[in-house]
Amino acid sequence: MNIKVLFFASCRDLIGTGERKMTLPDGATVTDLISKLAMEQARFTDMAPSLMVSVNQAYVERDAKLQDGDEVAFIPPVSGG
Amino acid sequence: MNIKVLFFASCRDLIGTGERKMTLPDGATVTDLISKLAMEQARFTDMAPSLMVSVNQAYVERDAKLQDGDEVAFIPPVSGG
Amino acid sequence: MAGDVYKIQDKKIKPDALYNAVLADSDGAVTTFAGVVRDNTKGRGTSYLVYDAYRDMAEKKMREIGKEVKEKWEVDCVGILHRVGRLEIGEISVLIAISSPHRKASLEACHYAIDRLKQTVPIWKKEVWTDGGEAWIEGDPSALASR
Amino acid sequence: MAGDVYKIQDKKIKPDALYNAVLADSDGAVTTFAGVVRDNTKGRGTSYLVYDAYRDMAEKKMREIGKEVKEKWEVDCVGILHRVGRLEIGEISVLIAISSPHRKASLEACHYAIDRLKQTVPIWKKEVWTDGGEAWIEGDPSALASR
Repeated sequence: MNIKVLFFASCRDLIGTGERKMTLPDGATVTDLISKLAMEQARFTDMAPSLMVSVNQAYVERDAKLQDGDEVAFIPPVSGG
Repeated sequence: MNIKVLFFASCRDLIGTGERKMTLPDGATVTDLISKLAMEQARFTDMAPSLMVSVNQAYVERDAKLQDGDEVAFIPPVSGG
Repeated sequence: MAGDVYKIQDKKIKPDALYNAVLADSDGAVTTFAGVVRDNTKGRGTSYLVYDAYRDMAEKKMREIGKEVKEKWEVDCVGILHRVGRLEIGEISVLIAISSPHRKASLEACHYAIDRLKQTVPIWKKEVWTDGGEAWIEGDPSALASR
Repeated sequence: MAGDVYKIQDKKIKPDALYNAVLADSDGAVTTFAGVVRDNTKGRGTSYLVYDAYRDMAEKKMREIGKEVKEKWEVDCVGILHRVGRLEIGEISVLIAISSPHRKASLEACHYAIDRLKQTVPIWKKEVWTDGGEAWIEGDPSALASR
């Protein structure tokens, strides 16, 4: 399946882009996506525990299953206001 | 002694004016002033218990002694805002 | 440049009338409260309001509220305006703006300031209703105990 | 005419930008909170800020805050604006305005709304300091638990 992945703030700086198209096996979870990114960029492993994840603009847990066409975002601790 | 007496809102309507010059014997208190006004306008007796009194723009108790030149005000329960 | 403002005025109050007055470069927050003439009181239609004030004392009591606020919270500047005379529906009767480095102080202080104003500041409201009746509104006399 | 507003925007926010939007004839109170770019953080001089947002989700979360507010308090309208991009000292980063018939609801709801915004809305602040350093600021991660 194909998904869109968004990165913001410090996470965007680490990954080097704000948006990526990625392909994952059917049935993959948020944890699987994190593992894939961590293999590409080791420092993502350190950052991941502090990140919230949203799927289609709603916060989800790590075991959430992804679906084709999903918009996934990695959300560092927010600091708006 | 001569004092200036101010009336506001419902109290002004009752007395019929917002400001009066009044003469009181030396040593007179707020209570004495209230008695004098109540003799002129009986309904002031009913209103007086709900009024705060200020002398020179500071709230005072009923036993406060007045002095020549004082500015005394009768202050119904406030309703600003 | 920023400073305190305590004023009774006849002319219309704009919602941003105090914003620039209270804001300094070291402030991170401005909380503003506007009291507005509502079109009804408990369902009875309001035509307009008339506010009366003991002007000099009212400004003095507003200054005292500003002093209390600064003793209780880390705020920068306090502004309080209150209008008198005839006010139409939708017009601002009272405006309070409080600046502070951090948000909590200005939010709490603004709430406190309007509550105190309604207790201690010698200003009175006359309601004139659409049914032709009118009356001076009296606040809670027990509030005056905490003058 | 009065209505809710939830918007992420690039252009400058004026302090009265939401006032008329949220005010109806039946309202007696409007509380407005402005978050402003301060010239320092714990004494370290700030040069300017950059705000980044997940725009669509941020507006969605702001709408959710408005809904929560209306469940908890008797308020009329809720307006929330947040700016993104580069902001200079003294400029408004966030503006919240809440109208209600009676003052307590708008005051409490406004305080709640800015606290919630800082917990749940995906917006981030980068501080650029006068000493040349810069960093993305991270909020309290525990706050995210109460998303």
